[in-house]
Amino acid sequence: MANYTSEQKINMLYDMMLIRGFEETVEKLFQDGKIHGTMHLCIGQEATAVGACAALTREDKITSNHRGHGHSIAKGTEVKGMMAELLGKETGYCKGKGGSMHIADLNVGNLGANGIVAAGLPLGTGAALASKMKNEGYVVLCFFGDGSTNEGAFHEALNLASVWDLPMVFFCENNLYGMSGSIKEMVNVEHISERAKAYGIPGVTINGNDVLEVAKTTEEAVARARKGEGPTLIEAETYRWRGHSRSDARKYRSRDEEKDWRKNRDPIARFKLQLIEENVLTEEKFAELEERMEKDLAEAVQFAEESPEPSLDTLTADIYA
Amino acid sequence: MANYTSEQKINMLYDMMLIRGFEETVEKLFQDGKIHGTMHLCIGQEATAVGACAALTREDKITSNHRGHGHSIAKGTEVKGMMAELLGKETGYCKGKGGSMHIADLNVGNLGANGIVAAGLPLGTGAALASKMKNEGYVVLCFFGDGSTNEGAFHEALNLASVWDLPMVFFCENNLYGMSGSIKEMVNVEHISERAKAYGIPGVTINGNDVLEVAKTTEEAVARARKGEGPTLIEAETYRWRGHSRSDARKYRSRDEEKDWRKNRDPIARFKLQLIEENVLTEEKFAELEERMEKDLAEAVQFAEESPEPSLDTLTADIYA
Amino acid sequence: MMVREITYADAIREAMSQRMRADDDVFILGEDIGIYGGAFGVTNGMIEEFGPERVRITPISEAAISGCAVGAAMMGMRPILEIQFSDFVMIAMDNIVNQAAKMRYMFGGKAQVPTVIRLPGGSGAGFAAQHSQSLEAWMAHVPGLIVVQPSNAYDAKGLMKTAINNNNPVLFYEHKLLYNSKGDVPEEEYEIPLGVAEVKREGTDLTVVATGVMVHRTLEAAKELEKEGISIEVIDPRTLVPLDTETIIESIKKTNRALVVYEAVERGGYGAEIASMIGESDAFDFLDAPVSRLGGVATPIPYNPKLEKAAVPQVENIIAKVKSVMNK
Amino acid sequence: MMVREITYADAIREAMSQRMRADDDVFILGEDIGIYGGAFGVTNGMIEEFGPERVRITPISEAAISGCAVGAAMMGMRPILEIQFSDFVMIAMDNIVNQAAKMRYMFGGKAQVPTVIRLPGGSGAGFAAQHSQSLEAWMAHVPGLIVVQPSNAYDAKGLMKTAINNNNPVLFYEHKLLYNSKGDVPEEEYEIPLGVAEVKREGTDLTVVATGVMVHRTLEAAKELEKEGISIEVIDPRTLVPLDTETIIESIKKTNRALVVYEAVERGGYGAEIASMIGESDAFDFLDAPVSRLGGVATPIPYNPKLEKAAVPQVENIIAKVKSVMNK
Ligand SMILES: Cc1ncc(C[n+]2csc(CCOP(=O)(O)OP(=O)(O)O)c2C)c(N)n1
Ligand SMILES: Cc1ncc(C[n+]2csc(CCOP(=O)(O)OP(=O)(O)O)c2C)c(N)n1
Ligand SMILES: [Mg+2]
Ligand SMILES: [Mg+2]
Repeated sequence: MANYTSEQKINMLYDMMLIRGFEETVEKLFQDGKIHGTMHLCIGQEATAVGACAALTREDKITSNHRGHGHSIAKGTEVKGMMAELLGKETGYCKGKGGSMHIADLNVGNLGANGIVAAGLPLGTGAALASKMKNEGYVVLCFFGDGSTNEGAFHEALNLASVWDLPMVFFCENNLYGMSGSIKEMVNVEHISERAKAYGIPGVTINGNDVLEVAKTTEEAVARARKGEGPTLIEAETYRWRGHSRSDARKYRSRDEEKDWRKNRDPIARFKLQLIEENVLTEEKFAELEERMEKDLAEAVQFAEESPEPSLDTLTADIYA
Repeated sequence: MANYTSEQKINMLYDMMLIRGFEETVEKLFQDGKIHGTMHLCIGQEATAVGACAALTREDKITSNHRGHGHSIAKGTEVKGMMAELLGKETGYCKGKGGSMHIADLNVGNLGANGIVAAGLPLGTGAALASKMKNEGYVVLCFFGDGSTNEGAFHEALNLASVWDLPMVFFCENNLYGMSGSIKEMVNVEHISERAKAYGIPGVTINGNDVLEVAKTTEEAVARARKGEGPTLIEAETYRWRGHSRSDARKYRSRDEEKDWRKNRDPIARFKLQLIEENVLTEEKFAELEERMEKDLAEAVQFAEESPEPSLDTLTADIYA
Repeated sequence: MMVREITYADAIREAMSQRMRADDDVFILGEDIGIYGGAFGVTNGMIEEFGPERVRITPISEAAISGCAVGAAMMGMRPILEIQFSDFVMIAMDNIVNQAAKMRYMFGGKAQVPTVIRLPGGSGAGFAAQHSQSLEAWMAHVPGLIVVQPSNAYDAKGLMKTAINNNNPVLFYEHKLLYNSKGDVPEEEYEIPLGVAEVKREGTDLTVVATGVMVHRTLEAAKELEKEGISIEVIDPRTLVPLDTETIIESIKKTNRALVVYEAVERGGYGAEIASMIGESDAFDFLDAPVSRLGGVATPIPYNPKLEKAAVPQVENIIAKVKSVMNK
Repeated sequence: MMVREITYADAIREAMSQRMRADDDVFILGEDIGIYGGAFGVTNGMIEEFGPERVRITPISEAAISGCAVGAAMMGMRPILEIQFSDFVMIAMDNIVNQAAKMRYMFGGKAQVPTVIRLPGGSGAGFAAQHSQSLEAWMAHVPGLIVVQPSNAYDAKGLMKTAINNNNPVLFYEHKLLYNSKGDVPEEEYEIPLGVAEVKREGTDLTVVATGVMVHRTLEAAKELEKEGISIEVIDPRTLVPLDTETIIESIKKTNRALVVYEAVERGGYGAEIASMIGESDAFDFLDAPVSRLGGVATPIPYNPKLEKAAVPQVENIIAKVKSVMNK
């Protein structure tokens, strides 16, 4: 189990800050009408993305879902190309054709967000099988939400990964809701992690807002997968601060519940405090990080805004290989 | 818990004999080229069908699968109409249009066999929901095999039934194989019934070749469902004596294994012996039952063979209501 | 009848609510259709009126909930299932095509499946490739299914009542871009029969058969074309299965030219069926030009708005296509 | 090249085996494809040669195994997935249509999905409504997919090699009734290019475009018709996407008459696309009769053999249809 160096911890904190800053910027650009379509922000869930990816090498892969900005950034996908993609520009990771729900960056092992709930899990089994058959040693971690565990694809993928001992980690971000559906009403188990029993694999529930706990737990699962001992189901409890997508009055949950999570369980504030107590961080250093983040994001926005739109003749490009 | 009368026990035995006789007759007719297409025989599994249906009222419903002849007979569907259907005759339950995989008899609560593995489970949730919303009090029992528990439909249906407390019984006939796939290699749990944990419902594994144990267990599950306490998953261990369907060399299992089940775990021989020991049955009485069965089946075959084929103009009848 | 201007979404909601008040067997189920009102607000307020027993919020389980709708219908209920985006119907195909569409037939006429499956489809909202498809052609190819595609609020309300009262599985294609479009709609319940097209505009030079959102774009194009002296007749089939072939054929016998405009990918879209049907009909001898089609480009729907627009027929494309047919 | 007579099933197996010997990235997965040899024996003996790592017997989980094939392809493998009956593809639609077909495009060209999905389809074996469908039109409507439909052993082997080496998702439609049909097939590997139709028979009076098992029934019909002095040209497109429009159009310019024959339900089948394409092409001016179609009856496939035969075109139906077109 790696003991993270101060530098690594600072990097984790920075990534969490960058994710939140990215999402806040995207939200603003959306309100200003510079981003269209829809988006699913992960503000409040920064620790799951960063903690999980901290346990992965660059060669390891992730599959993501509709709420994927944080996963991408944590896996090393750059905010410039992401921002450009959200603005539908040619310089975006998908050349402006994918948008928020389809950002992918295979060079860093980011196999892509997905607009279909739970679709990343079956795809992940395939990537893991390729790793196994080609002896490439990489592990595949699939991010998905609590609500997606009621899809048949979740069941079939976990079973397949289990019987084939695929090098995988199934990482469930349980943010208590699937869109408007409270997970308490959508499943009859106390913890999503109990579902691991149906596949004879380990299942564990952790605090998804404690980035180090997330990293530690994921590391164990990754080690297990790499040893060829098969997949693990991790349930990380967290909370989505914003609405499900652009238009959500959040009638299905209380303002008090939201307040509690924001005030008392903010993954960034928590980690910041922890690092200050560990004397790894100072307020000055934190201010520097904020400055750097704002600069990085400002550059990303400028890059995106100055980038050209894809030309019309690219409409039918890249359909077939 | 009902203590079955001698008459009820004799009826159960007779139904088991009738099922086996029916299947042997079908097999013969198939070999003689009088039945075409395919068929999935349930010889060796008579106790699951009869035991489970013994716990149901006529108003209760079942959904079945591709191996459904036994389920139909046990639920009260008549062998005449079934035989006629297998011969593709107008007098068959489906007017010759459905065949072996689609026999249905709504009048006795037989909602139909199904050619799609696990498809009967989601359909069953709907029937159970109708029972609940219309306050009709009937319970829906879904028959399915071990192999179908790896379909997403199994997962989604059990979860839905659980969170909605639907009046259902999920009855898994674990005959060790899904076609050629050994269930031991297809799931990573000791018992299919463990999968109930993923839905917070009771799960139990029983001897599927002991008709009274099957009936008793199903009765408890049905009582629970009727009380509005939700579904139960029953795994009944049994064995398919024949190949999966018409053409199966059974290379995936050993002759010794087959012999062991046939010789030592024949559900009919077992029940017969038990009833003789209980002085409920005599060899004479058993011989009478056999005679009656042969007569019933002979009549069914005659009825089927003498029945007319559907006229060509029925090709497009009954597509739309 | 008291008539007001309401939106397409309001019209669908009103039709469902009126049926639910009149018939206890009717209920709705789907993801987020409760207090959230569904992804497009179509079910807003319904759970408040009818409660959670008849407005059933489901887990994210398209295979189970579609099977549940079919099973409940088989047992005498009249479920209305909302599939949040029509693209997610992929996960429900078995229940719709292998079960609902065939059950009555396979069972020799002894069952019926009166259920409505609502499918919000179409592009134009920036949701990209997995949330913008128009795949109604798949369903129209399957015997046992009824396929409805209302283009306006009035038709949406009338066809929804018809769909709910129909004893077969009905695929009800709604269009994202139409939800907020307003139209005059009577308060009272009314039905629009299946298989009856509407001539949206009379013309003499060319008949355009257009579906869904294309009806509006074609009507706009018609105005422009009129200025240039081209008079087109516009027909909205309203229901794809059954299809009102007679109205279409009669119109073409009059105008002698035919163009089919649809949003779905042109290749293999239902417009191909309509065009072939015309070619095989006795309108053939009246044709002064080949029966033409204008459908979507053979591409997944891109995210960038300019590309997205370019992927499906717009008013200017329709104008250009009509002219090219006129010059043939 | 050394040529022998082998069956359609043997030809598919041989093509897969030869590719697997030549390319470690190629492997097969599916239900019961091991010692059982698959429902139709196509994979007989393969697990004995290649072992369980490359002949992967899967659980009964069409959603997982189709996603697994797509994911593995994305990461550099070349999986061949057997869906036991094409009807079961309903459960795999999301992975094929929302994922495989769109991934490359959605990702801006940064991924490719070289996988072959084998789909045994068609009626005639008495398997009834859920095991006898012909739904290739669905796939042909989806941009990003390639759709292949070999009608004989030679084409099956050559197209399989092409499909395996192609870098896109290929839907490979096989026909149950053809598995045991024999043909001359070279031992060596060879490819048949996509989008190249074959003129199976030359003729002067009418062009029939036929697919799958209908190619054989049409050729039989042609013999009968010849006796009556009607000379038909028969074209087998072999691949639906891409489609060899040129060969079809040139033929019709010569014969001046066109009929499209397919097993799928006529309404909304791919034959509608072919017929519309012909009508819109410059063959239009050469037509002496409307472009006609003969497809399956709009019904689920019934179990009774007489009804089953009546549900899809038979030789006599083709003969009758050709005559009716000749008399138009
Ligand atoms: C197959 C499918 N069904 C429904 C949707 C619509 N949808 C998008 S996200 C979402 C909620 C997912 O909840 P969860 O998995 O918990 O992820 P979260 O949004 O909470 O991060 C739903 C219902 C979809 N995209 N795909
Ligand atoms: C969706 C689907 N996949 C595959 C099949 C082919 N198939 C029919 S029965 C069967 C095995 C089912 O095994 P199990 O559920 O254990 O039932 P059993 O045959 O053992 O009674 C398979 C793979 C099918 N009919 N439907
Ligand atoms: Mg969630
Ligand atoms: Mg079994």
